[in-house]
Amino acid sequence: MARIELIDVQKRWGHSVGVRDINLDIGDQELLVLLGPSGCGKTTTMRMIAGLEELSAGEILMDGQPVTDVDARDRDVAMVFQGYALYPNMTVYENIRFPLRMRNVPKSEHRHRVREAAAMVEMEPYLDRKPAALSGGQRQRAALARAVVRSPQVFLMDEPLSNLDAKLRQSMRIQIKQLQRKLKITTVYVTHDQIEAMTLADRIVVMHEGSCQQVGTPDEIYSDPANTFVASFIGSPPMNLIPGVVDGGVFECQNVRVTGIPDSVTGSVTLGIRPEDCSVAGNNSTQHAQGTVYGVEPTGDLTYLSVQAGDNTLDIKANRDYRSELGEIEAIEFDTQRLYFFDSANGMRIRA
Amino acid sequence: MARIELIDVQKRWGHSVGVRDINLDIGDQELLVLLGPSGCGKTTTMRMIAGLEELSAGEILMDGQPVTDVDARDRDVAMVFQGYALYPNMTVYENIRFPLRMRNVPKSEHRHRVREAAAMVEMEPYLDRKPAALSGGQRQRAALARAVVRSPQVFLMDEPLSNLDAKLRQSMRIQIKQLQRKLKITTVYVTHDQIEAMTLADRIVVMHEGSCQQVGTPDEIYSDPANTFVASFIGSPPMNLIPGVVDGGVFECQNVRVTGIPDSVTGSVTLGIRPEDCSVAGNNSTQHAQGTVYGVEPTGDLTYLSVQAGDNTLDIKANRDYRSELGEIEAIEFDTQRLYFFDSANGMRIRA
Amino acid sequence: MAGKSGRRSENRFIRYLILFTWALFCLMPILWFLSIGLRPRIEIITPQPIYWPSFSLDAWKMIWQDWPMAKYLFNSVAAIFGSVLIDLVLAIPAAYALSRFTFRGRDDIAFYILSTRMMAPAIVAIPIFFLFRNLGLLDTIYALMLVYAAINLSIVTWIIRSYMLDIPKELEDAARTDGAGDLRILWEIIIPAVLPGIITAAVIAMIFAINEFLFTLLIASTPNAYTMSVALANFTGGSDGVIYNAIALVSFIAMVPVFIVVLAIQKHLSRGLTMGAVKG
Amino acid sequence: MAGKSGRRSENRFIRYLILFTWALFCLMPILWFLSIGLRPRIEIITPQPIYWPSFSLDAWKMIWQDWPMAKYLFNSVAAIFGSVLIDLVLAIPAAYALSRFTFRGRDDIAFYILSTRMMAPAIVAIPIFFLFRNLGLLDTIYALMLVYAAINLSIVTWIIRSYMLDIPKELEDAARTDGAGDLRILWEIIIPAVLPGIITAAVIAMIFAINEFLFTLLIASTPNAYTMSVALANFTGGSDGVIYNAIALVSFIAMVPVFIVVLAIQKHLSRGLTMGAVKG
Repeated sequence: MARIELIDVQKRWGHSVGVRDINLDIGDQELLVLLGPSGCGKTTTMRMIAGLEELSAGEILMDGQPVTDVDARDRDVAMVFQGYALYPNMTVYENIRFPLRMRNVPKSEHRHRVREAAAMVEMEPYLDRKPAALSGGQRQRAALARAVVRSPQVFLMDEPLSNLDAKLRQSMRIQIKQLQRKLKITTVYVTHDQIEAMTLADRIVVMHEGSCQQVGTPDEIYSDPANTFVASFIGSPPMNLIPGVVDGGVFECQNVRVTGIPDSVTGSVTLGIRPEDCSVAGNNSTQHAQGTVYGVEPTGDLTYLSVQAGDNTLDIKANRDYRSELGEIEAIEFDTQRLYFFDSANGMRIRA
Repeated sequence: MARIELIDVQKRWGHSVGVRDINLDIGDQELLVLLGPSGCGKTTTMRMIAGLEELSAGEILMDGQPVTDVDARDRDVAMVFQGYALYPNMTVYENIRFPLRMRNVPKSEHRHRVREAAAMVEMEPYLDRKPAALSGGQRQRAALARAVVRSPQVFLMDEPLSNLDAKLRQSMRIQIKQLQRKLKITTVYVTHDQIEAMTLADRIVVMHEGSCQQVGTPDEIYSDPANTFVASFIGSPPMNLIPGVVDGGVFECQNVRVTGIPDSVTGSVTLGIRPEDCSVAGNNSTQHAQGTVYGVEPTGDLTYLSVQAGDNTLDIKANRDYRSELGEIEAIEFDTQRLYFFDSANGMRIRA
Repeated sequence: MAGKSGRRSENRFIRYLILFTWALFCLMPILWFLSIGLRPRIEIITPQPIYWPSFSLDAWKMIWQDWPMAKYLFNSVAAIFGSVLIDLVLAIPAAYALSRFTFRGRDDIAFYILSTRMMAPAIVAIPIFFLFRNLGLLDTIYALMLVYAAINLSIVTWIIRSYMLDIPKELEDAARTDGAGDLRILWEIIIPAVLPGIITAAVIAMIFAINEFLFTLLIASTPNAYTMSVALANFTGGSDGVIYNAIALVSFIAMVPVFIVVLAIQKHLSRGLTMGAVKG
Repeated sequence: MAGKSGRRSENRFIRYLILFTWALFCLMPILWFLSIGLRPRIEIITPQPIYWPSFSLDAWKMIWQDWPMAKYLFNSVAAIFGSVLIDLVLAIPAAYALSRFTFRGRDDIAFYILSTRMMAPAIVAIPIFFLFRNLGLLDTIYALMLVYAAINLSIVTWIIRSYMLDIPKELEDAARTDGAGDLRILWEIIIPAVLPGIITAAVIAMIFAINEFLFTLLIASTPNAYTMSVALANFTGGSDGVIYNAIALVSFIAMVPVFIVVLAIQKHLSRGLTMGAVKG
């Protein structure tokens, strides 16, 4: 039950800037995801919220109270770490109980609350084990239980799923979402995985080189990207970005030609189109691009096709039956309802 | 230029069996992928082909010649390792040159051949660097160049992409495929990643607990799985497997009912249906299953929906606009053209 | 193409040859010791080679009857354990500070630690001698404790510190967000996690302390503070000449307490070792 | 909720206090040494405390004029470097065998290695004495080389082995598929990869060899084979009594070759150390 505000938060180490002028207002019970490539400042931002990293400038408020100078141990914040950070010498029971002991919760409550937290993540059968005797997924759940046990005001999760394999990651993702909905605790979640961000977040903050690129719901981030960085970071494969020139409503570059561009777009622009909005052109359909087949990757469900059109490689999600030989010539059709345009100079979106 | 035959190949360590009775005929210039979970014996099988592991029983032939007792250094085989295994004290140039020196290739050819191999993987600018100064992708390419440089008869690749991040993995996958097509060298490729297997392989060997489950082209493995293990290992999310009973052409279990089952299928069976062959039932369509919504994960391109139907969790790939709240009741329709049936007792496919 | 099995057995032969040579070089001293400690003195000092040695407990009787060996044994054990205790009390907080906090000159300190071990022992012997004389501690086991502790403090700190460096920073961050302060983190998280390192350090400090000879000779001027290793010196002079078989036996007795300790903590020690611990 | 800055500075104070106490304990011997080596002898043996010590080079003159210090220095350096060389030649193949090949008793050997370091040094002194007497090597620096090598072989092997254990097996598999045999793998792949470990082991062997006192005393019975550390013993007896300031200075000279070596290989050594190397 906490609202967190970050006001002009900065982090510098000597001359290098880790985080620059972040302003965020995280609502009560919200699940906010900080998304970005490694080194973008997302973990540093989270550590400043936790109190593990001092701010170089700016302020952090929790429920309107400034906490900038409050030590980590005195903020009512629980954190789940990338490496789980379970205490190796303690059993799972002792691990989960540790925050209760440290916060001077009466001893009589310990057993009850540890069991409750363990039950939430189905870790009851493993309470007597040491962390070394647990699988990756079990460690993850034990770390969650330790964070849950003292009902903190804020959850912070630093890439909690990145050490799990793909299948486990998917099921843990759903569990975390369920848990957060149930406990109604404000949560900040750091990840570099755009799928994780898209599927978990109430809102996503896309970060790059220490600054915030866009804040919005997953739908907004996906279908309404603010600039080329966001457009190219979201989606798998990411959006195709084709530099070219628009003149009289016609976008052109080597091997690509699209007509009917709105009047608001002229001059040197970058055209964006998502792989799922491209298709192999049929006989009667418009051909927007042409190129040689560079890769055909059937995954069973659909076929990833990459086509070399001039200097650009276009990724296309073709249907599951599509096949062709490397080096063949293929024509591509775009869904003209789903084109994006960005300013070539600064990468910012040009809105119609 | 080599055909490889494995005849009744076995590997035991004391009483534990690593690989049991593998028979494979790998054609000249083929790219064969060994696919399976960790511990399934795929790496051991590859190491036996390389000569790094002694056979407990059986025989390996290369171009019809037995090589079972030939040491690794005398087989004309090049291997790319999961951790790249670049020699840390040598530059990239020295690394690539190492096999030439060891095989007593005349010194005058070294410079030329190293440059050629490096050019193939675009590593020419980095020849003077030590491996520690390279990025993951560059190390991977250096390891490839080292394998390529002496034009071996056989390439062996042991999870070569597993240490790269998702985006790099995709582009390296295409590069490896291109390289293999160009050099026309018989290749055995080990991976636990079904997407990698599907997109790279001429043929896939699915392994489990030391034995071979199915051999076939990616299309065969995906659309014609031999048993529940293969069915559940391929696809993301994997095939939904629903245990139930067929009586008089009707499959039934808790919350699931499908009619029109072929006569060949009766009794206790497992019904298989892929997530992309399920959809949320419209008003006029048949309802095959019903359950509560457990997870809704919009990825932008499509929405992963999981529904709890009785004891079974069904994964469904819904379209990109689908949304619903956790806990709602949802009806699901199956594409009845794409149902699979497996024997409940042994997991083997029941074919119509 | 050479047959695999042929080369395999040839390789194996070379491996065993290497190991045998090496083991012989290592074992030689032990074998000689065995051949001397339990033989009559007359056989040892004779210049003629003896091919069929006889067996005798003369030396065994002598060391217990003629010398206060029990007292020396006690002195050894007390001085060594006391010194290890002092080392641990001082080294653990220092190692934590060195491994965790950033301050100027931190890396210099690390280099200094190594250098102290490179000094000939005599370099520190003299100042210590005067110090203890002034403190009135000369010829006591307390002086020995302090000297052994001072000799070993830097290496003990170094070992414990290098284990602490391996503890992920995350563990402390987790404890801090869980509400623990510096002292509790050290006591409840760090120390248990580096226990194998602490034990390894303690054993190594013990080894160094047992091997120490010069300082002990300087400080222990009467049997009051004699340790086993200095007591040996008594068998090398005097009217009887060098009593080799007695020396061999006393050395053997000096090993006993070490073996007891090593056996008791073997589990932790071998864990420490397999963690790549004794890399120096 | 306590203010952060207040507690921060309090924490810092405690940290510095811990480190100061610890450093004082470590530094004490050095400080005393400085205060003694360069003072006139009369000031040192007087029982009254002296608050304003005077400066003198008496001891410096004496050790070079009255004693063959250059000869002793040469003996020390030769014996130590020779012993390290012997150790490396024997230890590298043995460590490779121990780290790579599986054979029965492998783990016992590892345990044995540790145990040898736990023996009081005197236990091996006697048999070695007889051995060298029979070989006619007594009182030569070759005997010292062999003794130092024997003392250090097990620990040198152990250190190098633990570095070798860290080398991924993949590297050897790669070299083998690339066409290299056992010897080339050892020479071209393994040794360069464990170079920091080899250097660390060599430095540690040097330290042990310098610190060695008892064996040297036993073997080097005339100035022919005296090393610096044994030469010191000369200053402790005789008609002049204990010549403390001379001892301090000789110790200082004994450090010089070590410092030269350490400076020369510092880059490798610190790499070895940062790799978590000197964990014991």
